[in-house]
Amino acid sequence: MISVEQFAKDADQWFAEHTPRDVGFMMPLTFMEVGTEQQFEFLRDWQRQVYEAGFLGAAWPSEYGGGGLTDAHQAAATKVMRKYEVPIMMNTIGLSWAGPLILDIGSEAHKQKYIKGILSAEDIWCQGFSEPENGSDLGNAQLRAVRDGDDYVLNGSKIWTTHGNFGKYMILLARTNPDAPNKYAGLSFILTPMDVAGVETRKIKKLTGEHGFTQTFFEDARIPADGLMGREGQGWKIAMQTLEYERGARGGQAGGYSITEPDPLEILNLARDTRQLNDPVVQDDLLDYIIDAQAVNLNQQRAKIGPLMRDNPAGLPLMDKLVKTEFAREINQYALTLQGTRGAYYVDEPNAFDKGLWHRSYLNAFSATIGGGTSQIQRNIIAEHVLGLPKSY
Amino acid sequence: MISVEQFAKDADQWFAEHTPRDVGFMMPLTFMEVGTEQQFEFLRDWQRQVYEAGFLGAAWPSEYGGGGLTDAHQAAATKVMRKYEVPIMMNTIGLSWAGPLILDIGSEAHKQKYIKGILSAEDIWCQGFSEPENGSDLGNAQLRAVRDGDDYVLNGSKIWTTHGNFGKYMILLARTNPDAPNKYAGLSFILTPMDVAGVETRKIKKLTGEHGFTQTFFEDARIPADGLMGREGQGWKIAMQTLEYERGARGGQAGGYSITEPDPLEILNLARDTRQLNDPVVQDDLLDYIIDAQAVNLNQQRAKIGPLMRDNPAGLPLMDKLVKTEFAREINQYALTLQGTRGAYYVDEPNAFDKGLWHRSYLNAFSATIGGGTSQIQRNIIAEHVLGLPKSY
Amino acid sequence: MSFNPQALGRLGITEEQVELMDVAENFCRDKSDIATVRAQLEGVRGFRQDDWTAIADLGWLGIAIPEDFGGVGLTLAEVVPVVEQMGRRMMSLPFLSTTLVAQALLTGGTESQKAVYLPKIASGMVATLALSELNGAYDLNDITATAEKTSDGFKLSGQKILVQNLDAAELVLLSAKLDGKTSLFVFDANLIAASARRREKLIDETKRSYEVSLAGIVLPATCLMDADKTIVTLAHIDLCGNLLGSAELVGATQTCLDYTLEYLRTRKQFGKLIGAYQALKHPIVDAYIGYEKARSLLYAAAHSFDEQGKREVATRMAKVAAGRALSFAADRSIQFHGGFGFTYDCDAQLYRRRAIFHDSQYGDTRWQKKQLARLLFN
Amino acid sequence: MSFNPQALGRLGITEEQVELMDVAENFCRDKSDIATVRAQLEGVRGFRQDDWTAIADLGWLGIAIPEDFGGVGLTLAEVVPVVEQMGRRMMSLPFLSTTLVAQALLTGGTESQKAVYLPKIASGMVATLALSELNGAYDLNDITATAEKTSDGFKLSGQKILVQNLDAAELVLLSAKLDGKTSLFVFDANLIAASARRREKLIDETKRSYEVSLAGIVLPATCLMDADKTIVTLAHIDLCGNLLGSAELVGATQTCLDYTLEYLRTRKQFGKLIGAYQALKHPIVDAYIGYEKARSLLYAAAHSFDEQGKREVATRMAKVAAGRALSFAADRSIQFHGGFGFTYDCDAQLYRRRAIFHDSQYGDTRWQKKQLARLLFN
Repeated sequence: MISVEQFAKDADQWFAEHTPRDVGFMMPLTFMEVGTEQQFEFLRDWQRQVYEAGFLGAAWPSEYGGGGLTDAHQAAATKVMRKYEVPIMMNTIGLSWAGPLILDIGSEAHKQKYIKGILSAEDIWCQGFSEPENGSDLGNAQLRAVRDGDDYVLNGSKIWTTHGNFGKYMILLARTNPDAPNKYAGLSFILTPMDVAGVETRKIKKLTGEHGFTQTFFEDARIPADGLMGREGQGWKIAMQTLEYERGARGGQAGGYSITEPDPLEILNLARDTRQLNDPVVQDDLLDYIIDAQAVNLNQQRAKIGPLMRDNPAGLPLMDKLVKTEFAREINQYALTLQGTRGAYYVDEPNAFDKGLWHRSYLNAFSATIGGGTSQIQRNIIAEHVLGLPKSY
Repeated sequence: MISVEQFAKDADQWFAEHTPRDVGFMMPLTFMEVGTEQQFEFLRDWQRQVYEAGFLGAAWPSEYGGGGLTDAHQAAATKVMRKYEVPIMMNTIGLSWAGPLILDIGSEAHKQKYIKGILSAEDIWCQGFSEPENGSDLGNAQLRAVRDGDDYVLNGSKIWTTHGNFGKYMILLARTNPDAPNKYAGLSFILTPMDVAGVETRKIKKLTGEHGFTQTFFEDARIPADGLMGREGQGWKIAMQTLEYERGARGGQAGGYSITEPDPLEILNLARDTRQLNDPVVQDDLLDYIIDAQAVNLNQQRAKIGPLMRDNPAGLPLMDKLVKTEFAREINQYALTLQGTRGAYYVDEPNAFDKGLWHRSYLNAFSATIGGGTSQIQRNIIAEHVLGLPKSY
Repeated sequence: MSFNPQALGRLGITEEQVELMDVAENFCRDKSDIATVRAQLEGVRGFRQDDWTAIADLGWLGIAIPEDFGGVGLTLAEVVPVVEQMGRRMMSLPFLSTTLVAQALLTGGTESQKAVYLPKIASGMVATLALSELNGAYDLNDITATAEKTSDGFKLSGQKILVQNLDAAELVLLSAKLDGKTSLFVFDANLIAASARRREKLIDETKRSYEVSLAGIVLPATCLMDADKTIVTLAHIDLCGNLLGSAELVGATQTCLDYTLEYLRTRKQFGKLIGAYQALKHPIVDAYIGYEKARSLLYAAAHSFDEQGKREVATRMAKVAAGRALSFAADRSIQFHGGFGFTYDCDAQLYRRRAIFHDSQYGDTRWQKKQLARLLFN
Repeated sequence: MSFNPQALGRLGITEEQVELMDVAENFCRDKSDIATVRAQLEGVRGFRQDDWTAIADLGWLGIAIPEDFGGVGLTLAEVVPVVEQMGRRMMSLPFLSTTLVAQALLTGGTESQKAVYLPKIASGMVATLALSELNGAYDLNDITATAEKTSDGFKLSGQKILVQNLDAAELVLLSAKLDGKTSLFVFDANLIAASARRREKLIDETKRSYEVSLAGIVLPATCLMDADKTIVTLAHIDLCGNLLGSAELVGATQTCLDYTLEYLRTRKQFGKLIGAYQALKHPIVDAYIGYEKARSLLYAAAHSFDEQGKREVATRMAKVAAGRALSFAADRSIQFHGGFGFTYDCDAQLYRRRAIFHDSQYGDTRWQKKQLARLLFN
């Protein structure tokens, strides 16, 4: 087996040569922001190239299309990708959610059928967890799946379906038993083809003006029952497991990366470019962001140091989402105030600073302050689970 | 009758001569802040002088000790007092609450007995409305008054009693009928002597370190029933009436003034004195206060212009308390940050800026953000009564 | 320092203001419901010619133009309630730029320019301003475009950005350096060839603007405005822009709040109306307070606008308060609409974009405060 | 500009820190309950001699003094957890000033001064600093007190303020201009006559300070510290003061939050626990987040304190965060305690006063940010 060092070297050489630059349109920063056909085609092709060069799925079994190497190999390649800030991997739901799950608990047939298409980006996967009327609690999912012979018949709707419009398959959380003893026990997890009668997707236009999610409607949609993962009623447990793959809390992802995290302190460059960095008032404002960014960074270091975490062990982990997402919203918002008259511009305007990135990032920041439990709900959680305050009712 | 012009001229001359300067101790800015015996004695004496010179109670009937002139005369004198920033009138509860009420609805005996002592400050009045456990809703008052022959027997407790420790008489809101159809209908309004057995006052030390209120305890205290104002059960209505005198929403006050409203924008002088006014960051901060102060001022002007008040007629009046009291808290708090190392000092320290006034005003500001319905409750009121949002429960 | 808030602007209202407020309220509500607004977003022009004709017929374009020049002979104080109502309904007409050009002509136009253009504006000619440049500066004197005197006029070079509604405009007011001094020119929009124009992409999709390349444009000699009045004219444009911008912001804030309140009053989560949660309720109260403060400051600025010595302070304060009010209200509106707030269909984004746009027009909060500091602390 | 947060301070902990944290937590809790703290408020000294003796016996006064001078030989990183626990219990000992004098001697004392004073400090001598003057400046170089060389020493003139715990102190470190240059002197507190001292009234009633009139004081020649090291010594005092001040603030914030939370968990209003109201709950969450951030920044500053190039940035950031955290938490604590919050009996005021006091010590938020701007943007 090739050494990790050599593999890293090969990767470095390959990405140095092949990383695309200046593609002429705005590259999505996260897999959730792939909005146009142009972006989609480009990123799909890019993923295929990376896969064919051997730097994606390197640790996945070779019999299904993977590289047959180790996690260390893949990690080394992924690190190189970050170094070169390569475009993100298109098929993230497949690479980080569906794929690891199928390799973990799928049948031999599942593996044969799905893995290679995930890696090559031939088969795009989408995610069907949230529902329109059921808030941020996935356990409330009501989409109904009724077993009928070798099929499930689906009725209901999913929203915020990432890649719904591109997806060939969906990982679906559905209710197979409405009479289960509790809401979680009635759920099942099903690999669902999207190209069947009765499935329709409607693109959601985001407040940024771009597409990036769909709402998906199921009306008597008939799908093969062999897509069931685990057993009926295990859907909640399996959904939580996929979230762990996605968060990297559990190994098995194909590698690559799906979110470019821009350094928020790039705002200092913006302030310099806009000739505002010498303004004492701006300096005073920027220092708040710098100190806050540093605090967030240090909180993460401290969370790993036991003796410094004794008083409120759950505090730092539970505040992490709130603090980071509100920080992102605020710093991007502030960035707009540095741009003078050119703050009037938006994405795709050549006269805009940084291609309108700050405007777009500000608007997109709401996906994180709203999605996955709003900032208001996060405060409730911290109050109740860390500070012992009574529930708000 | 002397002309208003001449009266104003006389007043101007008198106050020019007699207004005390540099008394050697901190003068209370409001009648609620009279904390020390020294302050009390001084202010009581000052009020008597003003009264004897004819500039207090000028519009009250001469048969009870007033000046027998008109409201216009008194208004002219009061204006002169403001001009010379004379010390406040000590006996404010008497001058602005009890006195007007007694003249309005009291018996001849009441008038003979009380009015002159109010004007001369011989008889200090205190106010007994709030109770310890009954929040900011005066309608919940539980202090019990039971009629027994020619007496009432009082049991219970009042808190935040302004001038409780100086008071000879109290205006008391008491429950005479616990079985009334609603909580308001069971209340009565009684003029109560404080120097009877069973009445005890305990000074409350404020967070400023000063005294200024008391808690008052009534244990089988027996008082003459002829102190009842109006009839039993009219207490709520009469209490609201006294609040209207106090707010100047209804005429009849003796005049003088009881609160020195320091110009919040004196903070600009502080910034100059502390050599901070040239700091662009400080300028930027101060402008927020200046703009806010101006908005508050303009809101008040606008509230009187019908066509500019059509959309939310209750909005400006209902936000007034919240906006002003939070502004006071914030600007006084900010003032502390202008003082460098000398911000460490407090009232009575010669090295403190402005005699420690800003520190004290900041701490005292909480009386207004808490008392009379906290800022949090004010926001509920605006949300529910102006914006039509549902009740928080 | 003694500080007298009375000196910073006072409040009052004229009968004409009340009347215009009523007419404008009804007109804008009827002509510009939100569906109509959204229908214009993708269009090239961004507004309906019929609406423009209608407001010309109502006399709005001449409110602050003297009767001698075909106007109504009132002041900007009477224009403010009209713009407020337009802002309230997000009505996107080239009213601001046209009004500003009229004001600029009144202040710094030659007699002949006034006589020729003002009556036309009053009766419906669209006009626009070519002042901004790629340096992004709010300071209208901070420009590099140049005009070179030739035998029969002026040869322009350089570039302008953010020229609003140029496609609809018949008249353009432009700033350029002539012999090193900022000068103003007013001329027929046709002098800018189609090839010299590029439509720009704006954050506020109800608005339209163009980048203009000046190279090759030659203006007739009569286009030059009164050279002695350039400074005062630019200052006047700046303040008028801020005053009317504040009016548009205040109007938009009102609707943004109404829209959000409606959602908070009717949407349930966990079985309870979300407006009952103080986490949403109290910030909206704060947003509402910000709106009312901005409104008071706006009317004071309008009322004081003809009083030299008060107008600049009052106007800049109004802009600070109005910009903040809409930014905060709309930011919270997106958040409090939850998942729906993240969609394009939710109107909250329209208001948030509007607020960002106005920050770019004649100066944002920080800029206004710097000018106020100069006025009040020096 | 490329900006690497790693360069601004890193986080870590030593075994000694953990050990001291445990010992200090128990000691301070046992010795300084809130009733004990309040009992000292009116006293002249403001602390109990027994407690001072006890911490001397525990070796705390020598933690950061090398073993050669009778100390423990650790660093300020190990002093931080001790001060944090003192702050947490509002324990008012002259620990900060004594530690700062020791640090100043280590940096800028002559060999003989170190040899004489450091062992005494390590074993319990109270020391204090006479640096501040009536100009209120945070800049320790901005002074006007003077020392004039005489045949056998230095004759002082001028005035110092905010000399903490002078009544208890045996040793004083003073700054004065000598031949126009700031110089430092260290001397026996007895040289300041009783008549030259005036007790000052402080906002933080757990603290004690004095105004000192220098006229007539003559110091022996041996009192002058190393003249070449004045600048670096003052800078060291400044940063040590900010580091330990931050520790005191962070500790106090923890208790302020605990105290407030206890009330929110148990007090009912309108039949409901007030902690269930989001209007109180969410600001307290924000206060808690501010506390945890300040704590992380504090430990990073402690950990980086011996790394030149990181320590100043890390320390000033910690002070900004710590000052804000306690100011906000205590301000809200007063408010959320309602009527009781307005009384002296409610502890919230103790914490609010503490925060105000610390702003006056070695620079408040705005001052620290100005220094950070100098360090990071120039």
